[in-house]
Amino acid sequence: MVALKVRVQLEDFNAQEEEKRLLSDRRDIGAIISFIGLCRDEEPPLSALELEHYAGMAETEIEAVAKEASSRWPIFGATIIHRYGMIKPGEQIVLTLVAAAHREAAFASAQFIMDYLKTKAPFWKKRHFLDGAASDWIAPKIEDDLALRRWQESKSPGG
Amino acid sequence: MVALKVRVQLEDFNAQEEEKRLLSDRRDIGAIISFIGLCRDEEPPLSALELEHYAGMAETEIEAVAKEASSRWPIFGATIIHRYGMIKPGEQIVLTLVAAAHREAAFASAQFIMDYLKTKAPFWKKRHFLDGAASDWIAPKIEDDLALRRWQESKSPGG
Amino acid sequence: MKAIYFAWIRERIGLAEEELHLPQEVKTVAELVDWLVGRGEGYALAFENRQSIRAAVDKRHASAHSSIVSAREIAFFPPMTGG
Amino acid sequence: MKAIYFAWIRERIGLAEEELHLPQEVKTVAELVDWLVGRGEGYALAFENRQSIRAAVDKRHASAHSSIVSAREIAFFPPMTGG
Repeated sequence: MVALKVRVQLEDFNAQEEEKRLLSDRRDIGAIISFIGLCRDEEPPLSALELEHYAGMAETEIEAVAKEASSRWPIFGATIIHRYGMIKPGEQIVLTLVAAAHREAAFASAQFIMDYLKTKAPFWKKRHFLDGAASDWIAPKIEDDLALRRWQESKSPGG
Repeated sequence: MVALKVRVQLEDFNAQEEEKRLLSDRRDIGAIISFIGLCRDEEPPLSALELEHYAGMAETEIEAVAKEASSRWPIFGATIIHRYGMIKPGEQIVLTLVAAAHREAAFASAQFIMDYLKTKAPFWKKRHFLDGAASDWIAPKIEDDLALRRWQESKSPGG
Repeated sequence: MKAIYFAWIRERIGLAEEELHLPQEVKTVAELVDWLVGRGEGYALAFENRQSIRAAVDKRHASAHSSIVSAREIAFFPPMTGG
Repeated sequence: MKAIYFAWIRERIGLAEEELHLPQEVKTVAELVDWLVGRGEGYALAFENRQSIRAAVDKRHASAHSSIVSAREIAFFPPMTGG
């Protein structure tokens, strides 16, 4: 059974605790990947990144992505936590943990999950600046769409 | 400046502490990847995995891999720790941490480092079994060679 | 039917959500957008570039042609930037 | 010149390392293997399948044709299985 855990929350998360929970006492796990997305400071300096989300749909979409990953690669479990609200530079935004027997499946599925999150999960980021300049909504990057396309072209594991 | 840190050691490591050190107080990091390779139990059950290594050469080879990764992708830093000695099922063997502005570089370089480690770093694994059966040396997997070839064919970032 | 707006669409319309009473001929997401645009300047501004509008019907991604006939909740939002 | 052996090569030879005094005509890794094989059964067994032997000269990966003329340390080992 694949243990998929998804949380959308205001509070910060502790990656190490989540990792311990995901590992529990299993001894068949050979590879564990953790991806943490952080609020990166920019020029001009940010006071915070505001993350708006569509409650209800956000969880469902992330769960669907996790399920799809677990159907494409042999993984034991995944934990995905996405925050919303005001997040300061240096703070954590998103966590994706994947545990598998082998590193190939762990890497591919973690990357797949992040690529899909970026473009499918209903979250929007607004930048607030320290100097009081008008805050603005971040536009999606073309690279994110390209990253997604890669997975659609190659449906087989390892692609 | 790219902060590359390599350690080859008998003792266990603490991924979270290493991650804190790598992040230090930087606020330009948007993505941090952690890969942990664990001693996976098998059938028949293992008492331990024995990791032999070539002291001196192991560090140099891993440093060269880290340097190559940092020349291919825009990363801020990487920490690689590889253990040797007797390692029990469930215990940690190797840690690869990469910090970057964006997730693409973090994922690609972490995966590159692991693929190269597997086939270039002078470590050898011997399985010791609980039931007292003769211990044996693990042979390299064909997939590891294939994984390596992928990086040799595509020299450009993101390939 | 409930309509929910997110990010700069919410800001331009000036509402986070509202209850809509639609005429029977409004049957798809695209027709709903046309109808909303007729309601005022904020709506017109919010939907001025339809290429950059995404919609969800009952919390599932939808396209311009998706039916809204039996929908309870329609959401409009810009392309997502999570992760 | 120091020779170092690892993993099952070390076990078959029965030595972790040794000091070698080579005749002048032994100038490459491949020639060194030929010379070692002549030293006894353990060596012959260790090197019986040359395809699966890797070598390092002064701690750098080397090929069968690599020169060992000015080397201080040669290592022989099976394909690596780290990570």
